[in-house]
Amino acid sequence: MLEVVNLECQRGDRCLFSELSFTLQRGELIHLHGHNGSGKTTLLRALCGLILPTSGEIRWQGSAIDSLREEFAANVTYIGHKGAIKGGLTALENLQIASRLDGFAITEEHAWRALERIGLRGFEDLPTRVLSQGQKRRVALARLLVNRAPLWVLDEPFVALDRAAVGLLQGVIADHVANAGMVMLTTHQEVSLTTGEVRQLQLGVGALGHA
Amino acid sequence: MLEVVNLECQRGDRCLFSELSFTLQRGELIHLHGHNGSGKTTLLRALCGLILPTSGEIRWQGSAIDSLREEFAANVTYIGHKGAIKGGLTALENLQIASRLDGFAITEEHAWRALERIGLRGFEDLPTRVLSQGQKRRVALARLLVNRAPLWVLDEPFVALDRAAVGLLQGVIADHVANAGMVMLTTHQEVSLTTGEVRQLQLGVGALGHA
Amino acid sequence: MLDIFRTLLWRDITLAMRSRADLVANLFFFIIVVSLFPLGIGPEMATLRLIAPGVVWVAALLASMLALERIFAADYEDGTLEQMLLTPQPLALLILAKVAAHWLVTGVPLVLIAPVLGLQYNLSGEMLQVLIVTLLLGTPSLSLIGAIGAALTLGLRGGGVLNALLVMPLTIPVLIFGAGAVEATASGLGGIGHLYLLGAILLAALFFAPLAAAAALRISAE
Amino acid sequence: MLDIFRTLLWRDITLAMRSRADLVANLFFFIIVVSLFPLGIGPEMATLRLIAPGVVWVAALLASMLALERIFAADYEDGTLEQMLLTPQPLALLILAKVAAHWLVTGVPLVLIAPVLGLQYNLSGEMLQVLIVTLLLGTPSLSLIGAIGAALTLGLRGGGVLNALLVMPLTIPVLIFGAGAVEATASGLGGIGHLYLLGAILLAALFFAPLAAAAALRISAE
Amino acid sequence: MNSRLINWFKLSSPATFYPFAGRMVPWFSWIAIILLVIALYLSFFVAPTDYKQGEGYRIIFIHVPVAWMSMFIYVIMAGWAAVGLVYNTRLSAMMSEALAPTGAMFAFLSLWTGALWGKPMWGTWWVWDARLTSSLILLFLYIGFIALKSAIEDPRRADRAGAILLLVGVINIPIIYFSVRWWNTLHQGATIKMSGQTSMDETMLIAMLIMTFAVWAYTIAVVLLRVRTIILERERDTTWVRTLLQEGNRR
Ligand code: HEM
Ligand SMILES: Nc1ncnc2c1ncn2[C@@H]1O[C@H](COP(=O)(O)OP(=O)(O)OP(=O)(O)O)[C@@H](O)[C@H]1O
Ligand SMILES: Nc1ncnc2c1ncn2[C@@H]1O[C@H](COP(=O)(O)OP(=O)(O)OP(=O)(O)O)[C@@H](O)[C@H]1O
Ligand SMILES: [Mg+2]
Ligand SMILES: [Mg+2]
Repeated sequence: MLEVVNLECQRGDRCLFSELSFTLQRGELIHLHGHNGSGKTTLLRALCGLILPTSGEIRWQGSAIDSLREEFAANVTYIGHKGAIKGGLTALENLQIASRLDGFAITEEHAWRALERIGLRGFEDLPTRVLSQGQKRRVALARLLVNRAPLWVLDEPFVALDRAAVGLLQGVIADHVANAGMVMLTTHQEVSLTTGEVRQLQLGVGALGHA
Repeated sequence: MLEVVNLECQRGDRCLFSELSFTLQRGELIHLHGHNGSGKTTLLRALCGLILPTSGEIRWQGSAIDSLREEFAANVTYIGHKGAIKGGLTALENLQIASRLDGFAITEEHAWRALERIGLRGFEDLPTRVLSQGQKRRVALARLLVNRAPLWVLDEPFVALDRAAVGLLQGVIADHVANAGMVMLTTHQEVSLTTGEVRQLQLGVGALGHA
Repeated sequence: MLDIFRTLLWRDITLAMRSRADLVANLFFFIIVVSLFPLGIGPEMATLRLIAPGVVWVAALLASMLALERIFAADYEDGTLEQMLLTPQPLALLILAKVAAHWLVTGVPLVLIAPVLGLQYNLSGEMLQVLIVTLLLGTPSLSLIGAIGAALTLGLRGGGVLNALLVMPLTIPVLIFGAGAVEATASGLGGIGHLYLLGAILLAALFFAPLAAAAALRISAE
Repeated sequence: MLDIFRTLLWRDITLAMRSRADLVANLFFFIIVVSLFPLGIGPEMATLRLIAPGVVWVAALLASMLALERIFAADYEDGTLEQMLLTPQPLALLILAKVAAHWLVTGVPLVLIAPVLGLQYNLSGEMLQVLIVTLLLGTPSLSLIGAIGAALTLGLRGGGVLNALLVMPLTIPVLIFGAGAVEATASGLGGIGHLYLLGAILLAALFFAPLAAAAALRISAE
Repeated sequence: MNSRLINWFKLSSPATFYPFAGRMVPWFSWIAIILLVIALYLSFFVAPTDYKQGEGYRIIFIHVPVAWMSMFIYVIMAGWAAVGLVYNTRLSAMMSEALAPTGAMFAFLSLWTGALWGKPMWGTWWVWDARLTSSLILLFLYIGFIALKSAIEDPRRADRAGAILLLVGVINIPIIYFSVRWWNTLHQGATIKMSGQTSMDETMLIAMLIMTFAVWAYTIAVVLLRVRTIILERERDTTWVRTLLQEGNRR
């Protein structure tokens, strides 16, 4: 579904990766590995169309993503190092607006349930500015609970979460993969991603391993 | 050395903790536990004098820290969720300036060695703005390698680091404790902090456990 | 499509309303700049009336620019901008929504207060009317043009001032026609021609500015 | 003690120099604001000469404020401010270093370019000299006073404009004496009294402003 | 595809353009020098003294070509910017980057010569009329472009951001051009019109045109020279630059 062909990304005068090719099918999860600075974030952002690769092509259902633009955007959910949370809005408002921007409106009811599930009960009505680091991450990740996009691109989603939240998120990701979703993620933490087909992709050592 | 007496912190109308008392001696490490939003960051910042607690007292060598101010500041190194890194300066400059602000100048030679040890060889001369998330954290943490303050207060120091860097940092912390340093830290990741005397402090369940 | 426009409009207005100080502050900035001049220049009424339209317009321009310079900055820093780029809707539309919200919370109050300030400078009723109309037609153009500069300089250190450098030249025609219309009315020439030109600029800006800003944002967000 | 002052001064100047565009841009902002007025007001030389000192001073004030508004913002966002609070040195000293760096990179170029702009407005040689002296005495005061406002409004959304609102009233005396000195010279009254007053304000600001800003920072950083 | 098209595409690659530019530079330098000498001779010794403005009017032979050039260069830059955005060619951004300093210089010269001329003609160095103001804006646009490009570190980002600024700013050019028609101001209206009669002495006209071509040739020569340096700097990691430099070293 998502095809990467001969991708190359340069930053400054450092070539992060080149001749990178792989495909991501429905029901698959790719776990991207690599040491700090090996280009994981860069690759994920390029996959979403946020960065223009130096050369190579990224295809969605066969056509290049820069020709698809908004059409492709409707199919991706990206959660990066930054949470895209507005400190002045409440968790509830943040979630509702985020999913509207993702292209589908959700009811307040639905949003409440998602927030409760992710462990923010009692914090829905505070401006997110005052929440703790981990709670802010949870608000950002709540998007995944109400989301319908097939492709999830997650850049270190487990950072700052406590153990309970990590467990919950693992479950959510596994469900998505089981429901024929596609996930591409990176994390330095040891988490077990076992459901569905999990493939490992290694950056930064010149090697490209499948498992 | 560091004594906390009946500390209470309120944020908004939520009481995060109260009647919290403990002491931290030379050669000790306290690992602070607690779920997201339980008040760990708040406690650590209060210990440094960055937040005024609602009630209770924090004493350094017997005197209250708000009476000591700069004198106390000379003894603490705090590394929080934010890295205190200037994107426009290189890693080298950042490190040198940070340690000057900490109260002691280091030679360029010394700074180079610290950066090399923390795995930033080849990246010393780039503006830190362009570094990856984990590399930025490393620049922030390099301060610990050149530091002489007895008390380290570390808020989730392992976030965004890859495995190699986590291992290195563990070693640095263990060394510090072994050299009669004091460390107070929090982390959600599973890391082994074994050298010296490690005590566990639990926030957010009303309980306070020592191990 | 309209739904997203409305959502974003509502979000930005809500955010602005939550920090009401912000709203008031922009207005006060305008008032203070206009009121500074008599202090810097001296209290002669004849001189003051002469320079009034120019001063009001320059103040409006500065207030717009100052408030506008960071229109995308917050979104950029907290990552919302990335998400906007990944929205299944044309980016230009989202930008239009943001600019509209911005104008509603900063531009409109400014237009409403202007007549009061004009009175301080002893402007006639007719001149005041023209002043309001020019501001109504001109300030949205300022916001639109400013958005391009804000998008271009996003994430750059000192972007604010660089932005001013890039944008001010482009807003000068608005300033000239805006102040010119009031002066033309004062001298009995009739400012209607100027007003048409202001309207034309607004239409052009409405069409082109969101597109240019969208292109710039895609680059800056990278 | 001096070592920390120097370190911070050097750091901020380096950061400013790295983005050289920033430096130039602040200057151009000043130039553009000064040049905008004739556009709004019309090209009559007699009127222009009359308002010249006021315009130059208002522009200097705006340029200072604009550049100053974010003097602590970057440090706050990236966490450096926390570290500055944990420095074994008086915070007021650090603030003084930051303000000094700020003035050196934004204030001084502005003072140097002012005579050229004054020429555009047809000011006499003597008036130009007085203008430079007033700017030299006045702009550091502006930076110092601005720092208080910047510290107060740190971390608030739209803090920039609010800051201007809080600080502008405090800067008005500087503006009045600054522009006043030039006008007094023009009218043959001699501006020396104004200059003394400017000097007094500067001394007071040098002493009190860092202390006030330090207190404000401790609160804002919490 | 026909052969001419292929040829153009080949030229738009820096590797082929570099030696091509190198070959062109001496030609245009010589043309510039020769034309300049002719034009200066014509304008200072041949052209008749103006009955109204005296000898001072001779500054027109510099002022007008320089003013034209400052506008023309901006349009060319905007053209390159459009090409660069659409076809993603590397060379176009380098061209606009190379053109900018020269454009800024001419914009400055046009202001300066205009101001010099204004003193005897209007009794003042500067007035805030539409033509003069929009010319000043042009200078600001050039400086803004240069400032923006130097403020952005990543060269590809800088190229694209600069291109957008150029396309937005191009609106100023018609404003400069038509300003004398839209506002009645001190500044002279167009004497050389696209259609109809010119109201100028024939030798004056010829001198001015030759001067224009001289300035033109100068611009081409300088810009080609500058673009060669930019190409080398930007492409220093490519194999063709490496081999080029090695060959240079061996020689
Ligand atoms: C700083 C002041 C001045 C500036 C910025 C300026 C700018 C320009 C520009 C941009 C043009 C070319 C526009 C066009 O051809 O349509 C031009 C042409 C011209 N300027 Fe100026 N000018 C200035 C002062 C003067 C003065 C003082 C005079 C003489 C009284 C003058 C006389 C002319 C003439 C005769 C042309 C040629 C017009 C034509 O043939 O189309 N300029 N100037
Ligand atoms: N302008 C530049 N010049 C040189 N190197 C650059 C430039 N911009 C980015 N880089 C490098 O590109 C890499 C970016 O890596 P990226 O952020 O994709 O890493 P990552 O794999 O996500 O790392 P982390 O695990 O730390 O998040 C870094 O090594 C960085 O130093
Ligand atoms: N103004 C306020 N009103 C209500 N609650 C507040 C307010 N300010 C802070 N809080 C609460 O105080 C807590 C702050 O927690 P803190 O940041 O110390 O948590 P933490 O233990 O560090 O969590 P994490 O593991 O996520 O970093 C959060 O639960 C937050 O919701
Ligand atoms: Mg990363
Ligand atoms: Mg925390």
